[in-house]
Amino acid sequence: MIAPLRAFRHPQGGLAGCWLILVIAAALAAPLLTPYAYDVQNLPQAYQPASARHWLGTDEFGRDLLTRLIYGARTSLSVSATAISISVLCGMVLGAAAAWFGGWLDRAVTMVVDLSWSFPEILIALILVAIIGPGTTGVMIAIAVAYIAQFTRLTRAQIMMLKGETFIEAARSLGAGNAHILFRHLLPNALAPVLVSAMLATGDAIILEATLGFFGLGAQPPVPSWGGMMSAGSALVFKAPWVIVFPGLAVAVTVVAINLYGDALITELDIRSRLRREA
Amino acid sequence: MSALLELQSVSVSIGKVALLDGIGLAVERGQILGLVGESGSGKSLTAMAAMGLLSLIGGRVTAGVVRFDGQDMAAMTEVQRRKLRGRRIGFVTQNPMTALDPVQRIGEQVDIVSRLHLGLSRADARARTLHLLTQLRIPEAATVAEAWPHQLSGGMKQRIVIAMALAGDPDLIIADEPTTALDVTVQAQIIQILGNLVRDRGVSLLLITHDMSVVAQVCDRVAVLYAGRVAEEGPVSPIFAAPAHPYTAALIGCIPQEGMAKGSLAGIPGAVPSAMTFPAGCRFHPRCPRASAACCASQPPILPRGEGRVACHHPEVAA
Amino acid sequence: MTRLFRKTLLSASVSLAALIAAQAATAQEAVFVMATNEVGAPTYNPIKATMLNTATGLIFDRLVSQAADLSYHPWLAESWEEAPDGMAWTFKLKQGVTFHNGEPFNAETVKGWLELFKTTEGENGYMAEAIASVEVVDEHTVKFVMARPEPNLLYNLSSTFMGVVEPKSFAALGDNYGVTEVYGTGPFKLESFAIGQETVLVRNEGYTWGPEVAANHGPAKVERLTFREIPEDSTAFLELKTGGVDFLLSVPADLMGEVQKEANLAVLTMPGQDVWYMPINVTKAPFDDIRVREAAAKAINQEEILASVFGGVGAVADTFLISALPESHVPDGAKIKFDPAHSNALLDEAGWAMGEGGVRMKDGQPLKVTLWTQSDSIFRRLTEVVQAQLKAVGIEAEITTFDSSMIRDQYKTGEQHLAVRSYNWDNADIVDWFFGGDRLGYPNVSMFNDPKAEELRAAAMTGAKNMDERIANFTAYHEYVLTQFPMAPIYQPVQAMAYSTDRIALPEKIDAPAFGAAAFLDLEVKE
Amino acid sequence: MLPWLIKRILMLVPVFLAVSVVIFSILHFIPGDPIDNLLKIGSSPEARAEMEARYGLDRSLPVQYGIWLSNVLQGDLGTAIVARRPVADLIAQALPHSLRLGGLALLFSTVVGVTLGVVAALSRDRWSDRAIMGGVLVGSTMPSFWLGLILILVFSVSLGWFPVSGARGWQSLVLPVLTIGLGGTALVARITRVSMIEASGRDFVTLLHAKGLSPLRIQLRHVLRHALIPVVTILALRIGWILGGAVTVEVVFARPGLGTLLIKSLAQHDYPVVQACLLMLAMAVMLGTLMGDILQALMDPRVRAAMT
Repeated sequence: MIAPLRAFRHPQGGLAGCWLILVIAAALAAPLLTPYAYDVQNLPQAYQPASARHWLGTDEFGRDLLTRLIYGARTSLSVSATAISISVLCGMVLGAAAAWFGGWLDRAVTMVVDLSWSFPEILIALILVAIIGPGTTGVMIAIAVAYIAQFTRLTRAQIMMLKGETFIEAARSLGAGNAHILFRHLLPNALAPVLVSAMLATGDAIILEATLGFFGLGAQPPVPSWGGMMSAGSALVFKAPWVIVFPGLAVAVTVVAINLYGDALITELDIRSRLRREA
Repeated sequence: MSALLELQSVSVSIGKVALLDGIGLAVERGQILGLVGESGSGKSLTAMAAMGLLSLIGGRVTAGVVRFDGQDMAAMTEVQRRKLRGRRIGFVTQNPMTALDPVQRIGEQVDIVSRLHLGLSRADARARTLHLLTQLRIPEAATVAEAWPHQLSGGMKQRIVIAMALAGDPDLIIADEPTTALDVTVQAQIIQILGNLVRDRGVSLLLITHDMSVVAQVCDRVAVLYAGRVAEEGPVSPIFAAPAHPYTAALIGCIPQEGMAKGSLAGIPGAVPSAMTFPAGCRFHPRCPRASAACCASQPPILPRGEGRVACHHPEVAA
Repeated sequence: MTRLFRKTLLSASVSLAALIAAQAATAQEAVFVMATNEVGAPTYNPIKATMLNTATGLIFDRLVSQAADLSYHPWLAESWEEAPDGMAWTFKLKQGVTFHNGEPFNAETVKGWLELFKTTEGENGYMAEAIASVEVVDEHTVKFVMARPEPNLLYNLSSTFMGVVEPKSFAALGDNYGVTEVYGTGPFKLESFAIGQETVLVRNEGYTWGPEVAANHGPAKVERLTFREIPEDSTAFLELKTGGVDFLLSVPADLMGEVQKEANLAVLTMPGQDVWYMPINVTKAPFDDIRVREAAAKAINQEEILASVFGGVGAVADTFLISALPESHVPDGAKIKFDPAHSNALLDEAGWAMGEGGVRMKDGQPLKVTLWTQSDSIFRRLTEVVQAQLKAVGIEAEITTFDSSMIRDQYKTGEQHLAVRSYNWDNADIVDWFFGGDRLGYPNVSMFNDPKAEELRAAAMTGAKNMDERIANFTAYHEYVLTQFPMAPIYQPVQAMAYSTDRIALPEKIDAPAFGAAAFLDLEVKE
Repeated sequence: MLPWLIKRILMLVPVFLAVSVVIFSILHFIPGDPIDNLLKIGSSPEARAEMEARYGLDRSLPVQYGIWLSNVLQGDLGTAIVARRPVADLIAQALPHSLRLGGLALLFSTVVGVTLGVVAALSRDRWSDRAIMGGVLVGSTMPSFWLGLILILVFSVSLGWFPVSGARGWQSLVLPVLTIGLGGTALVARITRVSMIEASGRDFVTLLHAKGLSPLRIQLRHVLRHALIPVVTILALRIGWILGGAVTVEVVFARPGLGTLLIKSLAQHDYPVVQACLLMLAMAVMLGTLMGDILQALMDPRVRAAMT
């Protein structure tokens, strides 16, 4: 667990890590950071450009954009991170089962996974939201399902690779059972690459969440999310471009930061080759 | 007349790690120099330094001079060096299985050398290739030339690699463990082919190997490398008769038998230290039966001894 | 084989000719953007459709046209006469009129069309419900025998839904009618139609029977009209601004200022026919309590919405009908106006005490309700303001957004408390449409089914013998509905359109309630 | 190779069947009923039953599936419930737009991505490498709808170079292709760079250097050829991805295409249309995999050898 800290030594990784910490801290401490409420409208103050009172300007309801951006980070980050966590759990179980038991299970899982991997996540998510219904929960589940294939693939590949290694043979020859080997040896060893790619996928999930928000399917107003803010702002892009520019930048910068930090982490953990095989 | 290839106190580093330290050796015209050592002793690095290809693996010469035919390689332009490679220096790699471009036909891979360096036309180059292949006793050369690398056996591929090395009509061939990846029977054939080349064509050969028996078979001189330094160097027969360096002695003492793990010397306990953890003093001292306090304290200088040279504080003690 | 070859050759040369013609016509063509609330109309079948766009009104003529003052004027009918008891109408038809497929227009075709209208499965049948049968008097005279007096008949006959359809092709084409082919007598013919994308109309060269209210009776001055469907107002505006299109058939109020900023763009306004409102589901607690309904309705600050969401353009709505309709003139006490003090008092009285965080509580339950809206940006914006206004009196509304084409299905579940909607209609019978007890779910989103209202509704819909009586009955019905608070009126916009003054020359006067056939006949494209 | 190809195509049959089952069944989980759109409000249950019978919605799901599949195999995709016209017509209207957009985006991201990847790999760890990879990273992290809007704002509104929306003429393709293409470019550039670097480290490359070939020739004639194998495979696999991923871009630019058709039909619960759209995408995916395999075989004799 030292690797995440060591990643800060890389200049890019460090900068990126600081940004991520900043965003997460701001999201957690939102009420302390801003004098405004995210949902209180001040209609005469609508469409104000950046000023000393409103650092990033105001939106169409006269709400402070920076405030909404900070609260929006709460929604966007928590939805994406929760979704990916669910995804990782399901993907690891599926991937491990497929790799371990092999046979028809493996073939079936591989086929489903390969197929769904070829479809863009946005499509899978859109169809799922149509089934589950819009709102934060729906979007969360949709994103989770959309990414299961990725983690199933990765876990399966890791386990397949580890299965042949000597220490597994050793454990087996010592009479260890399936479950023991799987849970005590294989999964922990497969964990690092899966966790790092989970982190990178969280970046993609933020974009996906924003896109679903753009379609009006994410958090429902007045709860802000980065995608939802851009969705509202897209209709006013020529009148008040800042309403869409800042959330877009927030998404882009955060996702870049996740990628840079993840990259540093990959270097520190020395798992690049293990991940590349799955690229 | 100077030696064809001469390394004078060459030191090489990759990044900040110094891997070769003051290597000196020479390949005389028409002779075979065997370069011996365990894995990790710096043999391949020496070969890359001799070819001027260190940059490929991120290495560089930090001290000393590499001379080919009297010219300082460092003083040449990259283009000049490129003209040496393939034309005057042929290279035979360690693993023929991975040495050929898998998506190019065999013939084309050989042709290019003579087209590039001898200015031959496509047709002439092919004729030369077929001739070379036949000379290397490759049956149905024309068919082989049209084949893909994956269709050939390891021994066959190594002959192709040798053909490539010969295609530019070189003066020197550097063969980096040319037999390691091959079956024992095939190994003998390849060594025989290489030996014949020197005899028949007057080519010089730098033969890198970990196998003392190969050295005994074909080499004129031998240089023993340990942990990035030359331990002992000289004509083959005197050294085999009376090795001065305990490491040489150990190597000779355990000429590998069939079934032994490649690249290891079961006769010598321990392993070559990594470049990060070279011990002070004589780098061999932790494994050396003759090691004394002096060996731990100071590095033995390389001094002439008979027709060769040796770097040891206790060269006199018989093994 | 040879026949096939000849056929191919023929069709090739025809399409080549069409191509050349199209090339030549480019100068006399204009690109329009359909009004956003008309996007996605799936068919040009006026008998079956529940949603028709502006282009439909250019393909089909009607018997009667309406002027800006809502008076009725001849179109395909030269004149008409109502029997004194209202039980029969006689129409004299214009002569020399033909359909796009060459069929003649006469008394027989009117009879055929009305029979189709009454028998075809769909939701529009009520418009011809009062007509018992149609008699052909002579080739150009037709008599409607009425089942009951229908003072609203002329209105219905002037509506796009009663565009006169050529009956033979209608029967022959089945489900393809209005999708692949369509034949009316209108000033333009359908050339191509891609649902949700684009409709291209070409001029009906032989057209000479334009409505009386138009200056030009035909043929139209523009040869070719392209109607694009762009769901997002802002995209449409940018297209107009950058010259991609020539005319927007709707501009939301908040973009009117942007249009006026551009030197070569102009806004055209006409009296509005829309009302924006908030239906309140009367069956769903806590809105089964009329006090809570009234409180919610009176929490809506129409003035603030008008000023902030709609830039002050248009007017507040305090009844369910547009103020141009006489039936909207209900006593002041029945009008629903912003009164937060009264709202708060009513909620207190109903037992909803103000709790922490500004949300009212009763029996440990917070006053939380659902608020549905559709995904178009203007709806979302308005709904967010409504949400904030409800919050101000302690009602917490949770917004759910649905695709505009899907929300109708959702209403049929009746699960919503509140919604934000708009309708476009300029007749009082819209009260019946949205509050009739037999249309629960949709269109009666309020689930309003009140015995007294049903009585008043029957009188309004079928009990009037003449127009005055109808107005009186509808006013009473409308007034009663308002006092039950099944909805809160919010806003009535003006019809606003925007166009490029470089490209489009508008007629001096558009003597019609909406920008339809009359306006398109007179419209010119500048070279 | 022909027997291999036949075998490979036959192998797609069970995949196709599995996909069709998934596509067919998933839609029946979507709440809401298209029949509601068609029925007169307040219609009797009989009228409803009649309407269901008309669209075959009254049979059991497996029977409905069987009928649907056999129709699909005969080229009949059914009738759109809301649009009331043959689904095949709607697809025929939308598909050319999607293919044009997707094809050009694919071409753009391949050409630009490979070029950038090669330049980055050749100048490995130098500033040009860092700049390219940094740019590519930033490009790939911008939500495509946002990028589309910004492009519209800059190139259509401010500069007036390209139309804001729609699908009229090649000009209207530029910005959408760019929007989709930039995302793909990042992927291609990254894979190209990594594969180039990986391939540069292979043994045979050392020997090529030892043969005295010029480094540029080695990189472009040998290393790139190897690097392109994974690039081509991944691109072929992602054909469906690119077609389907155009959804957002089609919406932003108000363009017709499979994406907009799918979104609209999904919202309207128009099952036959959604099913057909998904089937088209699935077939594009399968075709892509097949093409990937074929291309790989064409590029790599070892793979060819494994086929016979």
